[in-house]
Amino acid sequence: MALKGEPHYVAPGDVITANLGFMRGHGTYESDGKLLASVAGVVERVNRLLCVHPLKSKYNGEIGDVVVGRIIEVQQKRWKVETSSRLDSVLNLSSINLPGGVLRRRSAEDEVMIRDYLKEGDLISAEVQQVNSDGSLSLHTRSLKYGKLTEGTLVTVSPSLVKRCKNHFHNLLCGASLILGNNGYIWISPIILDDHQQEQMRFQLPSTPGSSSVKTVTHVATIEERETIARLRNCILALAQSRILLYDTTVQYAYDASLKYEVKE
Amino acid sequence: MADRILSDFEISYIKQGVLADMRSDGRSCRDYRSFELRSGIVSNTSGSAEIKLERTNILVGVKAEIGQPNPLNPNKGRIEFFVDCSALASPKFEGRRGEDLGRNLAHRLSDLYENSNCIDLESLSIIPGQDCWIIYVDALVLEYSGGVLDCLSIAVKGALANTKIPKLTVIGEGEEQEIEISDNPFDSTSIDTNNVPVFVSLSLIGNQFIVDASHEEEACSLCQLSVGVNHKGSICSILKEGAGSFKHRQYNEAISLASEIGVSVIEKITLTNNTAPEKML
Amino acid sequence: MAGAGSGRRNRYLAPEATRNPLLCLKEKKEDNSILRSNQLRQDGRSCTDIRPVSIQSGIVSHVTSSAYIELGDTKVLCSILGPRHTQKDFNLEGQVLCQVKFAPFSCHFQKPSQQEEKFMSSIISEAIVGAIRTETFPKLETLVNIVVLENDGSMLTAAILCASIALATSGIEMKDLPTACTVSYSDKASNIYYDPTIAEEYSTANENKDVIGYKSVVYLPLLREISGVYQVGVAESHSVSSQLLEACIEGGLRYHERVRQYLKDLA
Amino acid sequence: MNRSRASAISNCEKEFTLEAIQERKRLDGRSVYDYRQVFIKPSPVTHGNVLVTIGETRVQACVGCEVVVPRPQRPTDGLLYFNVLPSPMAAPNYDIGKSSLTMRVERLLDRCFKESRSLDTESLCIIAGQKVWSIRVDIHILNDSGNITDCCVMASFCALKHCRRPYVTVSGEHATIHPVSEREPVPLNIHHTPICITFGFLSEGNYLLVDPSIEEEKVLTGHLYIVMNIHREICTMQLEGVALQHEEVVKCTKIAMTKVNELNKSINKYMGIRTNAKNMDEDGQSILTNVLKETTLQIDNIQTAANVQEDRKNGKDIIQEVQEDVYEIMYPMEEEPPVTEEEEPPKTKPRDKDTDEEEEVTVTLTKDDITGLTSIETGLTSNTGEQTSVNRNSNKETSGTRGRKRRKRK
Amino acid sequence: MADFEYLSPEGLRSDGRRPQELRVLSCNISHCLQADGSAYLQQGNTRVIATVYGPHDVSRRSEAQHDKAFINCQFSMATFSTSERKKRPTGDKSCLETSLALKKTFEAAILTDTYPHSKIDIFVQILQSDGSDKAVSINAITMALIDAGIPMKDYVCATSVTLINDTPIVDLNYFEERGPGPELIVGTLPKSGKIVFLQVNSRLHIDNMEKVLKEGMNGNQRVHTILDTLIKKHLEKSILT
Repeated sequence: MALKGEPHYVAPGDVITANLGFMRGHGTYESDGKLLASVAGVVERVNRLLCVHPLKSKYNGEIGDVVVGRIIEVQQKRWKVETSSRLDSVLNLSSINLPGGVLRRRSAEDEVMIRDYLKEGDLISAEVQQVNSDGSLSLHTRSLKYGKLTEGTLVTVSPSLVKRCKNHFHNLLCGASLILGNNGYIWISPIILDDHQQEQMRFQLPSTPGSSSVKTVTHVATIEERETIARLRNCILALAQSRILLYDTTVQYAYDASLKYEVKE
Repeated sequence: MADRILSDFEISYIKQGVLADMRSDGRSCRDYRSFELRSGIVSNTSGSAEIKLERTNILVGVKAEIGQPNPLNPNKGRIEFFVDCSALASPKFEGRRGEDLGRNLAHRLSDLYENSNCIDLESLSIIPGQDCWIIYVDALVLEYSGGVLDCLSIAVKGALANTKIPKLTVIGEGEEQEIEISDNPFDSTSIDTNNVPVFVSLSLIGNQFIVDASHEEEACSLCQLSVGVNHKGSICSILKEGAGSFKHRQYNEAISLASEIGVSVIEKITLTNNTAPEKML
Repeated sequence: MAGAGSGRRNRYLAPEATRNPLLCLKEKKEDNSILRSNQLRQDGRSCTDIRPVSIQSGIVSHVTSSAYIELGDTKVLCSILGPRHTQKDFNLEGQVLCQVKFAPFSCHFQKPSQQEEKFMSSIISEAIVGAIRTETFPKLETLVNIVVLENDGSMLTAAILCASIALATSGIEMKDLPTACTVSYSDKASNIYYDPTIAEEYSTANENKDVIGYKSVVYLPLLREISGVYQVGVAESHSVSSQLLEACIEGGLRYHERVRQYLKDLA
Repeated sequence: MNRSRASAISNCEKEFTLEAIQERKRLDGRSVYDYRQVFIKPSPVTHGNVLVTIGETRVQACVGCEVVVPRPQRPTDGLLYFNVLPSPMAAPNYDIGKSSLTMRVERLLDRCFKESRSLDTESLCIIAGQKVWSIRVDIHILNDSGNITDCCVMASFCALKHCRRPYVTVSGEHATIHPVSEREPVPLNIHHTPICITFGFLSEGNYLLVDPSIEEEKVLTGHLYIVMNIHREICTMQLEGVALQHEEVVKCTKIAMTKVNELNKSINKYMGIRTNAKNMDEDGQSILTNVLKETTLQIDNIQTAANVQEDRKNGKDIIQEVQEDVYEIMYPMEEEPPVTEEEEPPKTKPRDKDTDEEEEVTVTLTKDDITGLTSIETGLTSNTGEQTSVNRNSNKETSGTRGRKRRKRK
Repeated sequence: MADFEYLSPEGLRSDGRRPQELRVLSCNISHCLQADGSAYLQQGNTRVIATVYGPHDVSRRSEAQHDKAFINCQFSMATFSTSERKKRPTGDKSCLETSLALKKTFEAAILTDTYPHSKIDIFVQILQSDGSDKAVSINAITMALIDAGIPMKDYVCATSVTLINDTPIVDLNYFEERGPGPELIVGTLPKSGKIVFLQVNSRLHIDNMEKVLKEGMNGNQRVHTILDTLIKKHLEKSILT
């Protein structure tokens, strides 16, 4: 039984409860009137719902999650996005903000131009719009804070390490901004000043981490910014290795603690 | 090598990082990542070693067997390389798809070993023209994330240093020669690996060569120079891979850098070999 | 299905008491020093002389273009196919595929393995692709076929020169005309032999102690960039290595002159 | 099994089959433990060529042998290869070349015959470390209508049993392979009879059936292959894709035991038919043709013709491999057989082909035996009719004789 | 070879174990960081690495199944793993057969219907072979799957058993595996006692079948206890802080 306080560890095949009053959630299955665990992890109980959360697993998307993903395929009217989920996610042409105003109608021209907006290899931040019946995710970037990611570096950790928070976009005090994707993809980039954020761009563009393609030429991360980013990256990897849940405070603490070491270490 | 697509912005970020001498993991262009080399891992081989460099993980097993020498070199032993890019490292290598990469890596190694005279192959001869030791060096790529050739050469060097070849006595004369293997398993010789070079790969990013590129950096570098370096800093082999080209000056800088790095890497191998022998997994 | 079962050996094995003919060949090797007493090489060249070059283009009829080159006794044939449609994945840049084959009779001892051929192919294709404007034929591929008819040293040089002549006459846009040179060297690079013959090249089978290695460099003369390096054998230090590079570039420029002359005459 | 288009079965059909089985009825009217009708037709002209049918499933196995250098690790062991060749006409969804089906069956055969030491590979040694026999069994799947595994095992066994290899004498380091005309070819030493029984499981192992047909295979979730011999020994067992209680496994082995006994009887019966056919040789061709007609009743003509063609191809291949002197064109059918003679190693007891005890008595032709051997000529009684046939039938097939066989069938 | 070599008069085996005693089992979970799940498992001198990738999108359309996940399995042996050097690490018949058998086994154990349209890659490599390769591989794969968080009905535990002098011997080493006795490899779901993997090689008399099978299943229970403690320890150690 899931008890408060002491965590209840189970492994596949372990009986969680013989009481059928519970609903089976993730990581459980029913057999002979008993509820059994199918993964190894900690039993979690929400009212009458019992789930087992494994230590590590592929990203299980939920509506409203912030994710960072990479375009892997350009199709007729949509992009396939790799989000470390068990199936590739989909970003439809209709769920992005097109250049030249948020509310422009999509034309056939846009379909032709699809590769100009986002092409293979590009990184985006997005929100999960919907979980499809087969378990794949539909994404959207219809907000100024989502979109193509530019200057920065990507760190991948296990999705279970990223805490679901209200805000996944952080401007850290140390001088870098962070997108903690729920899917375990973490984007670290230099902070962009507010006036840059308001800049109207030719492409649909994000505000927090982004800069326009024009601006990449003008704005080059300074060496200090780079050092910070590199340090943050190594901190996050260190945190992930010791399996510490990631959110803005832990990252900030780790960063502060690491200051006495050189970045390389 | 294993392709990894990056966005244009990531590439430019990495390029500028190299320019500023601050790479995305905080290293400078000349910094080598730390690696861990352990030898004597697999007990039913003549010698073995495992290397871990960040996420690259390679296991090398050496087996000495008696076989026929190459007719062109009847009084020398043979050394054969085989690299298995196993599916463990990436589903991309499943079935036979890792074979091409594996064969290429093995070819590079044998090219390096054959042409730098780093191992005294004549000492591996038993009866000239008839029998010799064949040293099978089999590498298994368990995890793959950049710097695979460098790691491979380090692990091979480590494994060879760890290799024990049983002592033999040849009985009889002329046609009727017979070989007798010593019963005592401790009665063995080892291979002198002092001269064995390692590969140092330099990747050209932007206009600069960097050492020990990470997986991401490899993906955005135009070309690599892989340089075989021995303990004296001599250059034992050079090969340029990839499409790009570079200036004369860059080349000279790269080679001198490689020679410097190579010497320090070899020092480290010798150190680990001496301090921690036979540690089991 | 009878076809699936046909993987059987249909050949008899040689009798057990056979010897490899190569073994007998080796025993009657005579004088193997490179330099004669008058500081000239066995074929009468000085150390820095290159062998006579003979070039011919357009000798294969149904390909885009072709070229044939002789460096002394090293004979290489190259043909270009394409640009043509590719079966491969979509790519905005054109692809250059290079395939090197050694004719069965091309080598003194035994023909290089398939692996070696592949290896040579990748060296050559990576060296020349930098000089080709691949963006001018997006989604298409160009096939560069190189056949080594006879290998008497400096095969890589011959192959590169041949490929660059064939490319130059094919109408494919190029940034530069890649040139190459091979040198072999003795201990401490005290002697550097330009354009070595097979006997002067270093290999483990060669009991030749005069040379300890050789180096081939592919050079783009107009861009002044190096697009290929392949060194075999030990060079004492990086300065020796750069010294060899200088020599290669110098030799490469000499070949370049010859190739340019030929192309001008052709035009 | 690799049935890529297995899902082509409609849900309706699937449910119907399932429901039927749940009511312990099967589509073809059998009960769950019933085996389909088994026919075995050894070729009357060529040794080591046997056609086995289970219901509509049809498999032909041919054995070929050649002399090769043994593996350095096992210098005294002969080699045995199985090669399963699925013909594209056997079922529409067979992959060309090696699929997981052929691979699985080949390995099962390896384990049946090699690892359980059914075929005495040591007796295939001619000169230790230098020359051994390599026996190769080509198994042609002609029609797959379910339970191909059992059929392949049975066909291989019958073919091996039917096979004769040329007689060899060894003096010192020198071995002579005698042409069939000179010396009687000898049968292979088979220690025991492995017979495979396939069990199919439905709906997570709740329902079980023996000898699944093709329709049933499409709805099966798992298989259990049990290979046993009549001495109540399990040679090989393999479970696939289903979770079973151990009592069920034990129960299956018991069922398998009875089935093995049944099948063994029919194998003996059909191998017996062949012997009779040989006995009738004296009466000439007419009786033989009758027997042929009788045994080929179930076979449609087109298929048979195709077999013959395939065999011819194979025959040619084999011929290339065998040294000239081994190869000998067979005697015409009409001819009176030469004097029945048999070489027997000293240890051999009188043979009694029709009983199973015979399998226990093994003829181990070690090197020493052969060298010290002078062939003993014995007049044979009528029940050793197969030796008679040996003379007329070379171990190796020739296209010529195959052609004759076909003509007769027409 | 005479039987006393396998079992001494005191009833001890050549390596000093009692007949029903398992070899020392140790396991390193999450051995490879790159994979979604991985485990290094050592049983005596047999060492195995298993990695699991997925569930992820299918690489070929034909692999997609609308109602369950596609499981792909590759078993390979390092060229240096055996005492005689192997020519190829994978692709020979017995490796392919083992791959297929493992695939079928885990199809029965993984709750594949949780992941329609997806593919799970299981790769297992023998680093050093000292008997019971298949059984150890199964145990290693189980650990790797648990590490990857892929839902399964239960652990799959396996052991190999032989029979010497009518005494069942559990968890064979190379020497015993090559011995004269029959070999039975059994993999079970220990909680329900269901058999998901069963392979018999060499002749085993039907009357001994039950005895040997029982012993194998007892061995599996012991393997399960060990693996379960390892997993629980791993859970405790790496619980999120």
